[in-house]
Amino acid sequence: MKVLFFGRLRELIGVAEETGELPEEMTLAQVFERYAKRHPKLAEFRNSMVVSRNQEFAAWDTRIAEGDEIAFLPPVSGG
Amino acid sequence: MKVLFFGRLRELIGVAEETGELPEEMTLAQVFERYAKRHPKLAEFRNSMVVSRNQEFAAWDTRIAEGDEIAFLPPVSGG
Amino acid sequence: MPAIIEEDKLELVREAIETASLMRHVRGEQDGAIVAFDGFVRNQSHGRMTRYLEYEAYEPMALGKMKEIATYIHERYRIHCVAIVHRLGHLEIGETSVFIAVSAPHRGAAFEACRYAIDTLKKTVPIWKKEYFADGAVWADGELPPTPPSAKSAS
Amino acid sequence: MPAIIEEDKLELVREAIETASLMRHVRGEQDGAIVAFDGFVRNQSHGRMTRYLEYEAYEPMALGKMKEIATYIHERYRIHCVAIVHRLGHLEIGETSVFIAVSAPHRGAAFEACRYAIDTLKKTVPIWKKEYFADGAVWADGELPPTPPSAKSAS
Repeated sequence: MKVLFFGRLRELIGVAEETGELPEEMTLAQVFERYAKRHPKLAEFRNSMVVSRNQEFAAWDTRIAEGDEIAFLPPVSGG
Repeated sequence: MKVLFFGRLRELIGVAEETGELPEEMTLAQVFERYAKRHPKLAEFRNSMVVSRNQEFAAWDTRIAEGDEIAFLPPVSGG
Repeated sequence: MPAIIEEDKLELVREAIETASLMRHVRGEQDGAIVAFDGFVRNQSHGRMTRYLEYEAYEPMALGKMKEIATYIHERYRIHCVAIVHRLGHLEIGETSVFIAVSAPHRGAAFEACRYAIDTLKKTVPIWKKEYFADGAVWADGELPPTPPSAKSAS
Repeated sequence: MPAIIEEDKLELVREAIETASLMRHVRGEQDGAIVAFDGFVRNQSHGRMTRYLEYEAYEPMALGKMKEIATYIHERYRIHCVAIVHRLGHLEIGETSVFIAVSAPHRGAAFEACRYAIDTLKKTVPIWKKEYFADGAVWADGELPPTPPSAKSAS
């Protein structure tokens, strides 16, 4: 399991990428909450971010599986 | 008075430009008819052309004045 | 806002159009977007293989109509600068016949102004194209520019 | 029609984007039009003078989303070839951050596909811009990409 953070979220938690084990059956929302506990300021961004699973935008109630690559993504500003 | 022909009209009458006197009070339609008499094939194009006076598109019933530059213009195909 | 700003570039040329230099020309520090249209010679027309094209123009009037287009898009859209260059004479397959570049602070205006410019050029600028094929040549079908219906109503 | 043709060029780069070479890249003999969008760094943002920008991306996902855009415009519009190149890292004022070029037999498709590509890139491609000013830096306001509302309804 790989968890990635970008932009202001990366800056906020000071980490771009974490690899580790997470319990299967967890939803993406629950994964986010684990990080928000460690980094309380993260919770403020919950409504202005999206999440991806295996490089596709995903619903927050999506359940994770082994080997997933999860990313927390602030509003995009390319172009 | 200068009269110009472009594109297929120029090819048809074999002349790009004529300078000369034309009676004032003539309309652009009447100027065209003078040329159509000399070059009968020209008449076939009467409905698929426009006319300009002093480099502005003009109505056929516009009256000419001394020093005018008149041009007969086939459908444009620039670009 | 001035009708045509100094930096606009409206030209008829007889040599290859230097498109990269026109892209640089319209670029300003306050801008964020350029939209460019590059029109060039297709290798066929109505199923016949084209050998080359010849373009001719009523040059002073064509430049006047190009200026009208530039004036209009400055008034209508929030753009910074426009370049409209049309080539005349002999053109080979693949060569650029017309290049339009529009710069603006934001992309919407640049897209709309560039589209308006080429659409209007094709309808109102007195330029004509003759297509040469292996077995002959034809004047391209074109568009009749809109004209006033009567001098009485127009004046 | 193939979803993405071989010649499409979809890239993230860290050096200056060579826009003229992308214009040549998409040009085909059967084409008549290229529409290009050049997005570059403005000298100010919300009234503050910009010093420079930094772009970062979720690179493999960004490339995936750029490919989705290319696939979609090939299906939706009669175009020949598309190039979408976005730059990452440090960018100075006036430098191109994104360049899109679309070739097509006719201009309408090229305009619409190019516009769709940049509009969609700005909404769905995971790239972020940080703006550096004399007195600080901010992450640019962006757009939240559309996401499925629920995994249950989505599957």
